[in-house]
Amino acid sequence: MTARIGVVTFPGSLDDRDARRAVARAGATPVQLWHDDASLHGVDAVVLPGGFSYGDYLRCGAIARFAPVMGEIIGAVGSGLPVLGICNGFQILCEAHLLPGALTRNVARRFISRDIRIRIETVTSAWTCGYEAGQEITVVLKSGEGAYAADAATLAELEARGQILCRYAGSNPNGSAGDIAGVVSSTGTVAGLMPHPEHAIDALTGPSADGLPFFTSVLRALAPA
Amino acid sequence: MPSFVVNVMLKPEIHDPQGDAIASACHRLGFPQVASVRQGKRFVIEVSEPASEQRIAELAAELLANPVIEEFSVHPA
Amino acid sequence: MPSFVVNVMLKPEIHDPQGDAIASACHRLGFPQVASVRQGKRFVIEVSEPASEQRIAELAAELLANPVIEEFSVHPA
Amino acid sequence: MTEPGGTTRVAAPPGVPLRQDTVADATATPDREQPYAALGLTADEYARIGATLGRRPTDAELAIYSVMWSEHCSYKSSRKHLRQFAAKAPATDVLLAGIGQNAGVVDVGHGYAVTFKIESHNHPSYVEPFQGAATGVGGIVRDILAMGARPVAVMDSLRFGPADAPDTQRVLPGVVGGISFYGNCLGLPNIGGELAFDPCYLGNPLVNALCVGVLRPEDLKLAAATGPGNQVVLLGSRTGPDGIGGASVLASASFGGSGEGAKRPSVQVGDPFMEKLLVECCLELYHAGLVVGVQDLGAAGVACATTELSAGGGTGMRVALDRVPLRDASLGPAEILMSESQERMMAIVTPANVAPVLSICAKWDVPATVIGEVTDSGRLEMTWHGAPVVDIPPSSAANDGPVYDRPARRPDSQDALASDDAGRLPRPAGPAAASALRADLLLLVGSAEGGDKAWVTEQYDRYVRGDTVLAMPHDAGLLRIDAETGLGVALATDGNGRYCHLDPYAGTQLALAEAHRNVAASGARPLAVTNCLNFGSPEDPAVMWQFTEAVRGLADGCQQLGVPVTGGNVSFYNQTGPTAIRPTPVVGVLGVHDDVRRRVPSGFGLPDAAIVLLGHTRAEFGGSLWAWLRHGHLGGRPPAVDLAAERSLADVLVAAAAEQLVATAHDLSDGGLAMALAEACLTGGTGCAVTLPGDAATFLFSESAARVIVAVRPGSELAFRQLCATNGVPATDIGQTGGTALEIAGWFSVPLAELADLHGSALPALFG
Ligand SMILES: Nc1ncnc2c1ncn2[C@@H]1O[C@H](COP(=O)(O)OP(=O)(O)O)[C@@H](O)[C@H]1O
Ligand SMILES: [Mg+2]
Repeated sequence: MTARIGVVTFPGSLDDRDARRAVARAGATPVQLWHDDASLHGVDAVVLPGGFSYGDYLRCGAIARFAPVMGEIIGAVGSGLPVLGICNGFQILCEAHLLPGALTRNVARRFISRDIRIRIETVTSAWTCGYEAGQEITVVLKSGEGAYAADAATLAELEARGQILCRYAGSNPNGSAGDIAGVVSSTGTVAGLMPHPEHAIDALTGPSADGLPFFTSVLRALAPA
Repeated sequence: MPSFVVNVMLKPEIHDPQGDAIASACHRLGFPQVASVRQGKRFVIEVSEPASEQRIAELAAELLANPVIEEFSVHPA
Repeated sequence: MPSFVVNVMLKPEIHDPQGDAIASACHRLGFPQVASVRQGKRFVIEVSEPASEQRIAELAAELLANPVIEEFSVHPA
Repeated sequence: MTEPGGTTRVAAPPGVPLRQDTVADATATPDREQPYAALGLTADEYARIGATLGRRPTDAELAIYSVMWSEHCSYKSSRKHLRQFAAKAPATDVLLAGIGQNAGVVDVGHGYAVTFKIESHNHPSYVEPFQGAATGVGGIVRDILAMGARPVAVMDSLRFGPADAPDTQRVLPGVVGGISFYGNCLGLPNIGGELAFDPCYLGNPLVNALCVGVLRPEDLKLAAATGPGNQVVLLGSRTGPDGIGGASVLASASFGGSGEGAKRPSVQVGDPFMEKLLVECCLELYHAGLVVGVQDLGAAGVACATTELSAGGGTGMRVALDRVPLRDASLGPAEILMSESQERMMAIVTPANVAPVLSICAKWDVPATVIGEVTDSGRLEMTWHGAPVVDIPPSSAANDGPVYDRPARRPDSQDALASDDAGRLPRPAGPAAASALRADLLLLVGSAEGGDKAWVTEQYDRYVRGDTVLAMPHDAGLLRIDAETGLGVALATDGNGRYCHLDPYAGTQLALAEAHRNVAASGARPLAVTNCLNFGSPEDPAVMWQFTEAVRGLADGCQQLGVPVTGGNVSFYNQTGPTAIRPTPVVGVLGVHDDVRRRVPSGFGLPDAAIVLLGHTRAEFGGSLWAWLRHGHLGGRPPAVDLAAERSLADVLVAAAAEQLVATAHDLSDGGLAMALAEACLTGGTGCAVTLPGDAATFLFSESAARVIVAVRPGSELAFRQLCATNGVPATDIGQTGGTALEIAGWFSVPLAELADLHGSALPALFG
């Protein structure tokens, strides 16, 4: 049986469709999860997609964090549920304190939509085990509040524990601390990043197909050893 | 209706590009005495029944401010 | 260093969808007594030499607030 | 206090609605003075309303007529001329809905239809750039939604004053920020547009937004309230005092100007989050088959939606205005009717379907309220707390507005302008020619007009929805519609105020031709046209002449190219004091791509591909970017229009894409071959070596129309040459792709790094 991967739709989610397409392209079954539903419908992993949940009013991800489905996700993370937050999903994970740090306004104070290179730093996580350490990939960054911020102690700890998922290669597009583009929990299961691997699964409609291994990695991680 | 003000500011150690940009704009506009600008948020909250400042502070801590990067204060309006 | 606070709020007749969305979030979070929320901006401005409130108000009018939709107030911090 | 008409009004305590001017009052006080002039109606128009009703209008009725008969809603100065679009439209069987609907709809095959339209939001974007532009996007998206379609992409065509003018520093970042905020938050990819600068737009920027949507032909919705007994449901945001300056005139005139609640903002604040919910909610309602008719609430809000729906259905409607959910309880009926609050739609629903409709709306957190019902009375009747305040035949407001035949006169100054031939401008010659030509190229490439638009376009999400095949900086935006077959649509918008200034007829055709060419360059077959006509005051005969010439040019051009105009928008009164903007019709062309996997990008990618220049190059500098930037000159004639040549060129491009003969195609427009080569090199990251086949300045900077450069796939040269010959399209080999420089053999060479630096820093240097 193929893995079932849930993709949550919050009011204002935008890249949920693309995330489902990426899940299907990776060979798994995408399952639509609704923000208001306090059930995960037995999915094996969850993707929190990009977009502007609740309009990104107040702070990006601040209101979505309290959605009923988030309560379920927070509970299941404790028992090892792999969760990937992309862009707005990453912001939600930080707001929910499932990942350390916060995402703040881009230094240039503008929304930035650009094809960029990132370097995969950790290949032991559930979402990046299909990459090679140090591999550089081309993906899309599109966000207004994508600058990763955390206090010095947290940054040092992330570094020491190998929790930096990926970094911007080349110039830092948004002022993120330590060029950090994504981080992962100490368990290696909950990951978040600002760039969009789901937009990079087909060179026809994205800058590359380099993002697909995010979605195949989790299948490998889920497969019984 | 009674109301409260909640002020939310970025913690001093968090970079505020918006504030910096405003400070430089001040200089260009002929206000050289501006040394720094920090931009935060101000919420004016009307409550339909009497609510304690304590309760509003709970709301601020839970929703209106992100403790990782922000600090807040509550005042009756 | 002396500093000033400039509060900028949308004029009362201007629609504040963000404030409305926050108010509904408050209700869902168990704060039903919240009747309305208006979100504005708060600037904290440090000045390196004494500046008059009047001068800061000029700055606010020119740079910090958009008079078409916003109003502001200035206070010493 | 006693009003002029004799009705007594008392200041009402809070919560109790003010007594309003009712139909009975209007009958009883026929002579009460009404502020029709302040509402923009002429004495004749006011008299006409009286004649239609057989009495004076109530305040609420006056509100309806004043907005419905405004230039914006009634097209009273343009309607007579716009008829040419239908009259001259080429025979076509793909048009499912045309002019007069919210947006045109074309059948693109494989069971899909596409709807698209461009609209202006110029004035609001000057007053409050961010919100003005944001709500401009919101408005055009609802037009597309109202056709029953899912909006799938937006584009924006922008014009500002000089790039270095202080006010442009205020307006441009605000406008771009507003479009970015609204479009991105709504989840619609931005797939292209325009950015131009000219002193004429300093006090009057142009912000035109385009939206395209996709639907199944059988899901097409029309704005018609049919079926007496059906319910009228208002969806979306609550109604507030937005954009009702006119209504407050009414309120203060009839209520003695009570200070309370008199503040009526003319600026509307956009709520893209609500719009996103409204879009998803409406699409779910459509798919569930729960909606009989639907209309967006645009400029004239409830007044427009109710009159157009009931007129469109040939029915009547009864509406309880006091049921409209309000954000500000002090609003009266006239204000509710005129409010331009954003993010609202009106749906007609059978009584049995009201409950399911409300539950879908609840799922999406979209407020929904039944405010009335369809009747067979042929009257639009509205009440306010039970008292009749409106009773009119709906089509008298929606369709039978005044139509003017405004005087039009070609200004004498056109002669002097035409004789100021750009051919006389000094062109680089002599020993320093090589360095002068190089300098001129760099001037164009590094200017705000010719520079990289990334500062703007990087603020727009082009990837969302995962179907964007081409977007900025390619010639056309290209969207995949059907993943299985590869069916897609391409879109481009173009306009050129300089050409239109010299000759509005030819200039409009050149805009059409350029958009047509851009679409064909991607490999798509041009199919249909939308347009936004930005002009000064129609009361100025010189402006009216420009307008009539432009409309005639577009109608004739579309006829010759075989593409119908499916809809559009007219924006008059774009002027600062007595000075009108240059006539600026913006033309959007939509094409169908049979297989987006065979798309043709505009950048050089493959090395060692032959570069072929298609079309004839003549010494045509009138209105050119080179004449403007190098000499500050605008005079003479714009480039010659040859629509037959454009058509053949498009045939070649579409066939070449289908047969995969070319790797690159880029149209020649502003800045001629010089700009086109520079852009193709920079977009694809590959250099080129070119030999000019004649006079260097002419080949580099002339803007002769009907030209494109292509890079032919190695091995396909013969087949491509054959294709051009068959279609009678002149094809000149001019060089090869490859290397890391733009080299013009015998003249100069520019390293791509230098070119990229100049091109890329033009806008950041100005806007940070
Ligand atoms: N305001 C804008 N919004 C979106 N895209 C834009 C805008 N302005 C320019 N573009 C895009 O930038 C690219 C270059 O524009 P332009 O030089 O005007 O192209 P062309 O000369 O082929 O018409 C095109 O892809 C165009 O769609
Ligand atoms: Mg073009």
